[in-house]
Amino acid sequence: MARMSMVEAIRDAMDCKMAEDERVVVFGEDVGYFGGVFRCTDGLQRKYGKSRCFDAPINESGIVGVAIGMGAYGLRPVAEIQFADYVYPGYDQIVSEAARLRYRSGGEFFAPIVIRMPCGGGIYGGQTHSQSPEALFTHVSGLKTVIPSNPYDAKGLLIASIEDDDPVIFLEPKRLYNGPFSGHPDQPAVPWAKHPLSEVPAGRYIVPLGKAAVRREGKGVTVLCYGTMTHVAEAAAEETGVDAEIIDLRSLLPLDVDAIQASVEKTGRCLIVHEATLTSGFGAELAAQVTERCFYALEAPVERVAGWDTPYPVSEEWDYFPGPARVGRALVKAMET
Amino acid sequence: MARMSMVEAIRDAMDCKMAEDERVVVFGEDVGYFGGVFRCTDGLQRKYGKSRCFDAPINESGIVGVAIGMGAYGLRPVAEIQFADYVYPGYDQIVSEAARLRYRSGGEFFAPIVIRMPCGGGIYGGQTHSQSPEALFTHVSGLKTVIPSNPYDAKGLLIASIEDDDPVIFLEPKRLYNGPFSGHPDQPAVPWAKHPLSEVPAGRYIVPLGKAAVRREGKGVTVLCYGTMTHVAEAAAEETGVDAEIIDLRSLLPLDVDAIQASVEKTGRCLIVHEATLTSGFGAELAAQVTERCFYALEAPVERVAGWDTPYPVSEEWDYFPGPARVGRALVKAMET
Amino acid sequence: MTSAPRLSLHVPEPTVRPGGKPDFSHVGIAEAGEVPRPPIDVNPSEIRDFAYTMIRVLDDNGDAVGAWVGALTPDDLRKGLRDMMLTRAFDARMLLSQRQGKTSFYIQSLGEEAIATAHRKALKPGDMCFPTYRQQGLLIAYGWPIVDMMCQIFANEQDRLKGRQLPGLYSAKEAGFFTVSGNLGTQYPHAVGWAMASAISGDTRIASGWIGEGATAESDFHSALVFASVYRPPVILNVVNNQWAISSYQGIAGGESAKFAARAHGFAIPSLRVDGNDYLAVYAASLWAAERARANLGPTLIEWVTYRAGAHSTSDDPSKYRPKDEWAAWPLGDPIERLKIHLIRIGAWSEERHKQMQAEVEAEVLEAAKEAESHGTLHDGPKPSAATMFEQVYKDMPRHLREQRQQLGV
Amino acid sequence: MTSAPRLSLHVPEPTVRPGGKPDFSHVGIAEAGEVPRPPIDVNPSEIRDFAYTMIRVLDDNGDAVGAWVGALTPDDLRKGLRDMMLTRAFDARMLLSQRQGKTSFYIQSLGEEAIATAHRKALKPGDMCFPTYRQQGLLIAYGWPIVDMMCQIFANEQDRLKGRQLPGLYSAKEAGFFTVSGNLGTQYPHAVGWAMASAISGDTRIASGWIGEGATAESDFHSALVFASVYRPPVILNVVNNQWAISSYQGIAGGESAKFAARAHGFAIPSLRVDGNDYLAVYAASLWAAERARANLGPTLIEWVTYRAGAHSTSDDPSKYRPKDEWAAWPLGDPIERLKIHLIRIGAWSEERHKQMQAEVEAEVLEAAKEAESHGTLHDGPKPSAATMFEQVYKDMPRHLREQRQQLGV
Ligand SMILES: Cc1ncc(C[n+]2csc(CCOP(=O)(O)OP(=O)(O)O)c2C)c(N)n1
Ligand SMILES: Cc1ncc(C[n+]2csc(CCOP(=O)(O)OP(=O)(O)O)c2C)c(N)n1
Ligand SMILES: [Mg+2]
Ligand SMILES: [Mg+2]
Repeated sequence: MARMSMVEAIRDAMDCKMAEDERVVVFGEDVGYFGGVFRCTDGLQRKYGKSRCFDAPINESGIVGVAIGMGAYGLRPVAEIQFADYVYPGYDQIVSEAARLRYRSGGEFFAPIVIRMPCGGGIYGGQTHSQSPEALFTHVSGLKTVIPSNPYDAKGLLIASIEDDDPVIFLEPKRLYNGPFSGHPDQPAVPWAKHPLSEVPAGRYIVPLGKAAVRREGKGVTVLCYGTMTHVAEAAAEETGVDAEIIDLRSLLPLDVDAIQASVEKTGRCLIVHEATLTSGFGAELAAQVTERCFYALEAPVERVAGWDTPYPVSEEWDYFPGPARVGRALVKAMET
Repeated sequence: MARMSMVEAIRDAMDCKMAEDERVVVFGEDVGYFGGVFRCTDGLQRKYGKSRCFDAPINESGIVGVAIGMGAYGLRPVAEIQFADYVYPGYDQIVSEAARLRYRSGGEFFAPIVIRMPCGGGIYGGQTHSQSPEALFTHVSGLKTVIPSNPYDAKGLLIASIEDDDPVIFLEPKRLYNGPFSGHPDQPAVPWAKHPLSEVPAGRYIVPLGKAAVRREGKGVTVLCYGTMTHVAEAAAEETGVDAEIIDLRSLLPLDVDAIQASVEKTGRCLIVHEATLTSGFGAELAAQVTERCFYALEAPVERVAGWDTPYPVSEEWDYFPGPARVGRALVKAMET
Repeated sequence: MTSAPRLSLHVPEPTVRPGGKPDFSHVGIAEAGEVPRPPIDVNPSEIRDFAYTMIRVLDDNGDAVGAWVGALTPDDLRKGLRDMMLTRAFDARMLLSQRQGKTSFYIQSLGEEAIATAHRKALKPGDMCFPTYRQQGLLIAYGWPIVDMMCQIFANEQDRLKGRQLPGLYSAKEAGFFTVSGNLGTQYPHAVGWAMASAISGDTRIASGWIGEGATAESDFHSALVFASVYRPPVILNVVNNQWAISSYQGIAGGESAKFAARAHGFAIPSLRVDGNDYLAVYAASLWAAERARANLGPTLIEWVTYRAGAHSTSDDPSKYRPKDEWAAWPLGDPIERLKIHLIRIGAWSEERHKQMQAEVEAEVLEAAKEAESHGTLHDGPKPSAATMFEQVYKDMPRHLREQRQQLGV
Repeated sequence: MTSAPRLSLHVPEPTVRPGGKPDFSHVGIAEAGEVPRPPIDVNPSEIRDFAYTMIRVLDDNGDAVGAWVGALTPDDLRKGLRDMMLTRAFDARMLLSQRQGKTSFYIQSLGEEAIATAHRKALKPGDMCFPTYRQQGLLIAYGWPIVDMMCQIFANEQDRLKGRQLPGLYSAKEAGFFTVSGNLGTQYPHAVGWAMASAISGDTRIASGWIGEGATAESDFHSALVFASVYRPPVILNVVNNQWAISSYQGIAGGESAKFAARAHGFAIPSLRVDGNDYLAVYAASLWAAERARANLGPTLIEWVTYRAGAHSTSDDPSKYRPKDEWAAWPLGDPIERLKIHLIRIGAWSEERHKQMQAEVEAEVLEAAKEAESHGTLHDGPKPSAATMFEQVYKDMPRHLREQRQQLGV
């Protein structure tokens, strides 16, 4: 056990898998000698050599494309996209190739790859360093989509993803890299060390894909969220005193529908929170499924709090970000209807 | 007035706009001399010359990218992507550039472009000639997404899209190009000429973006659909005798929420049908909005019938395609709950 | 300053269109034997001019001449001839099956048979090809059962791909044949990545990537070249320049004033431009590239110059955009004819034996077709069960797919 | 056959890392005046060797020599010197503002000032540049108000981009400066498309696209070259090779054994490789390319060889991956210093006047900064209203955005 930041936990997951499995290779823009712009791969090249951890040309399509080729060969590549906002040039390789190989080859070829990328806002990064594109992956059959909210999960989910034989999109909320974030930019930054979920076991362990975690038990309203919003929702519940049950989905696909259903059937109310823009966000799928599965238990419409349907701005960041105030208002409203 | 197929109506829209507006240029793979693999641009190069209608290199990213540059210059490019399944290489240019130019330049630059592409299944095209990627566009703020279901709408919507100052994704259900399709592959093909909506006025007219059309009035259940599914839903309603109100959305973004709300409040039931894979499809957004807006009017959960969450197969096409049998069963079920 | 002229857009146009007289003067053809054969560790900068000439072995008389002649025995050559003839007969039969409605769609490789078949001969077991839809010759030259290929085309119960893929988009891992993508260009970076993996693993196997000249315009072509240039993995990057991309001639891909082989120069990747209708030249150039790769000298790009003699696919009518008789005027001829003449010239073949072989391959194809059809065709007979539709989307079927399968009732 | 060796992956590595002695022997530098100046309608195939040498005008003594000297007057040169000095002073001030928390982030162009400023001089009003984040010199040389630039950096109430963009991602249509993208490479095809539109419209205006050597690896670089090659639009394709892409040296983009200028050869696009720290050479080469474009002769690619003297951005610490003193060893020197020496040498400048100008530009920047700050800085003072967040997503605000704005209560 050690206290780790999310960056350290992510690095530790790769370190652990690189040590025990020669097939694991790690690459991406600036990840080799320098160790990544967020330092997630720091030290790995020194430890495992240049042919297992290396810098890639600035070509996200190529990064994903060669990862697929490596995966088809039999390696287990972990590719980093420097920011999730830059994954789109590689989107074709992800959708048309990584996600389809196994199916179209009748199982002969597959792409056991992990594509890691920092996502989400809160760092004044503007429209090209703040996006949350998870819904663009959950719509694509053949992909798994994972997003941790704390160091413990980050390591366990990343190890599970590397061991998984399907392509995994691994989204890392960059605002959580170095500390939990309740959504109050004016409050002093807190390090992970103060948070219980920064206790990270040494060595290999997994957090299975497809299992949600209840972050806070409650009877009033179910909050479905993931990533940074887990912490924001916790803050909003504390601040409003609403008896919210907060579910951190952790993996969006596969989705833990049992956990969702059980909670909504208990509370009769459901609020969905995500950073991504509202329309066609993953919240829409969650809302649809909750309504399909729990219709007769629902006492109020399922509500969504999400990023506005605009590009992510810079100076209006805190008007854009679905912070504890907005989430809190929605919690209160949910209890009133 | 003339009887036209959807191919002819689409061509007529471009012809009409090219004739009246010098800024309109049309290009894409095989669209010039040959007139497009589906013949939508046939004759335009002969009529308007090679610098207004021309073949493009096989590079969808480049096609969208240069269209954006042309749009920023002041032209009104209409670019064809040969199949919607091949739009992904151009996805970055669409999401990061076309959709963002106006916003990030404070209105100085914008991309008044139309990106046309045949979509949907029903032609034994397999996973690379059958996809319906609309939800990948509706999640992106700054884009408009349009999908006609008949010749009249196709021409009017395409003219409206070309005249629109925002980037428009124009999806053309290829199974409808040469005739309506009720989803019964075993029934003989019907030409458009037999369908009332093949009456297409000569010259310019528009069907405004953001206005749905009621294809069939009914009191039992609202069916929200678009493209090929409009015809499938009509067939299913006829075959089951369910008193369905069928709404052809025509434009997904902007969305005609008034029409949707009015109908669901009347019927108290809602079925959503699309060809795209279920999870995170546009149906999720519709289901979420219907629940948010009409919760207290709903007598049954909103249901979705959609493509399965698998790549689009070839030989199992008719097990995959959400045909009248599946839609019919869902209609009956909706009435029973 | 003088006032600037009004600008205008240049749109490339082929020299001839339907009704015109075929003209291939722009192709850039060299004499057989003209180009030297450099050592495999040549500095790429020393052979830049190779991109602007053409490696050819068989001359107009059918003699094999020059430094690239190589060491193929008459047996090898007869096997090569047979591979090409079997490929052509296979294509002809499948075209017929398409017209008979036994499959929905077919893509033949008429006129380009030398490239895939001779290239395969230069590879070893364990090497991996990343083909497009026009390299059926790789499988046939490997000796892969054509019945298996037909079952895929008919999407029948024996189709290992379970009716999921368009006809001709095979997958045959055992034969070093990667699952063909319907998306152009995507497999080029896979070839590079696979080769990088081989290098990372200290393996000896090499990769061979394939792309059409039209698809070199795709971004993935660039991605592949960038990564190949940087990491120097053991990969052969094949560009099949068959002059056409559906209705677009090669000028629309940038071939009007440049040679595709020269695309490699900006990456310091050595590049050859080769007569793709010359079985001996294809084999020799492929071998050179394969030896380079195996010696850890890195990638080679090869532009194979050929002509797409048939329609793009069964959905296409080329007489709409090019002269009907263009193939007859194609200066590099027919690869089967040329190898046949060479074999006769060296006394290893005869018109008689050729006819016999033609009958033989046709019979082989016919018999295979019968067997394949007995397992079903697209609209007739046994087919993969609908339940398989939900399989192999993931390694293990997730809950939502199990539910959807139940909903379908299969 | 002998048994094959085990393969291994080649991963390029810069010649030196922190602690090492700077070594630029690989750059490939020619003597000033060495390269001839061809007519603008030269056949690209005749100047292929230009990609492997370097166009330089200013020699080590500060004399302007050779065919590319051009006709800039002392006044022009003094204006050029001032543009570079103002750019550098502007950068220095904005770096300071960032450290003071007045903005979140800044990217300077230290050491590369000649490229954008001299290039702009070769363009005309109406031409359109498609810059990256390191071409602030284009705006400054154009004479765009630096107060406006600062307001964007401070995201204040006068920011025409309404606080929506990262600092330095300007948009200034009037100044021929396209909205800068945070995504690398995307604007390169825009430049080509804009130039195609100009050609389609029978206009006389030309485009100038910009990309860093690291970003040439992006697929959009290829897209742009393909379309430029096919349609020959009036565009200048600038590649700024400043040796680094954040922590990755140019070898990771393919520059280890190839020259970026040579990327154009596969497209028959003429290509120049130019000393980017030589104001006269940058102007002359830009003018040559601009004249070609205006004469409807099509695109030109130019590799500007320079060195990123500062950190990548304020988020970066280059001493982690390269020697601290690398810039001092950079063989092409400092563009400001070199032009100053030249001006002194031709008797048109003095140390005295230089100091005076330095004081002048610093005062100008300081005054502008004061004015800009009076309109607010990132965390202080007036800022764009939150309501603007919902504007200009579309031309007219659609209903769902109106509803969302209401929800926010603004
Ligand atoms: C990404 C993508 N864009 C477009 C297509 C449609 N398409 C299929 S084949 C083809 C032409 C390819 O020409 P070429 O690369 O020269 O190969 P050839 O058919 O000549 O063998 C096109 C445009 C596709 N399959 N994939
Ligand atoms: C598509 C994309 N991928 C990655 C990045 C992150 N990124 C920003 S700048 C940079 C380095 C660019 O280097 P280069 O092109 O050489 O330009 P320079 O910074 O040297 O001017 C990277 C990788 C990005 N902005 N966009
Ligand atoms: Mg071709
Ligand atoms: Mg750089």
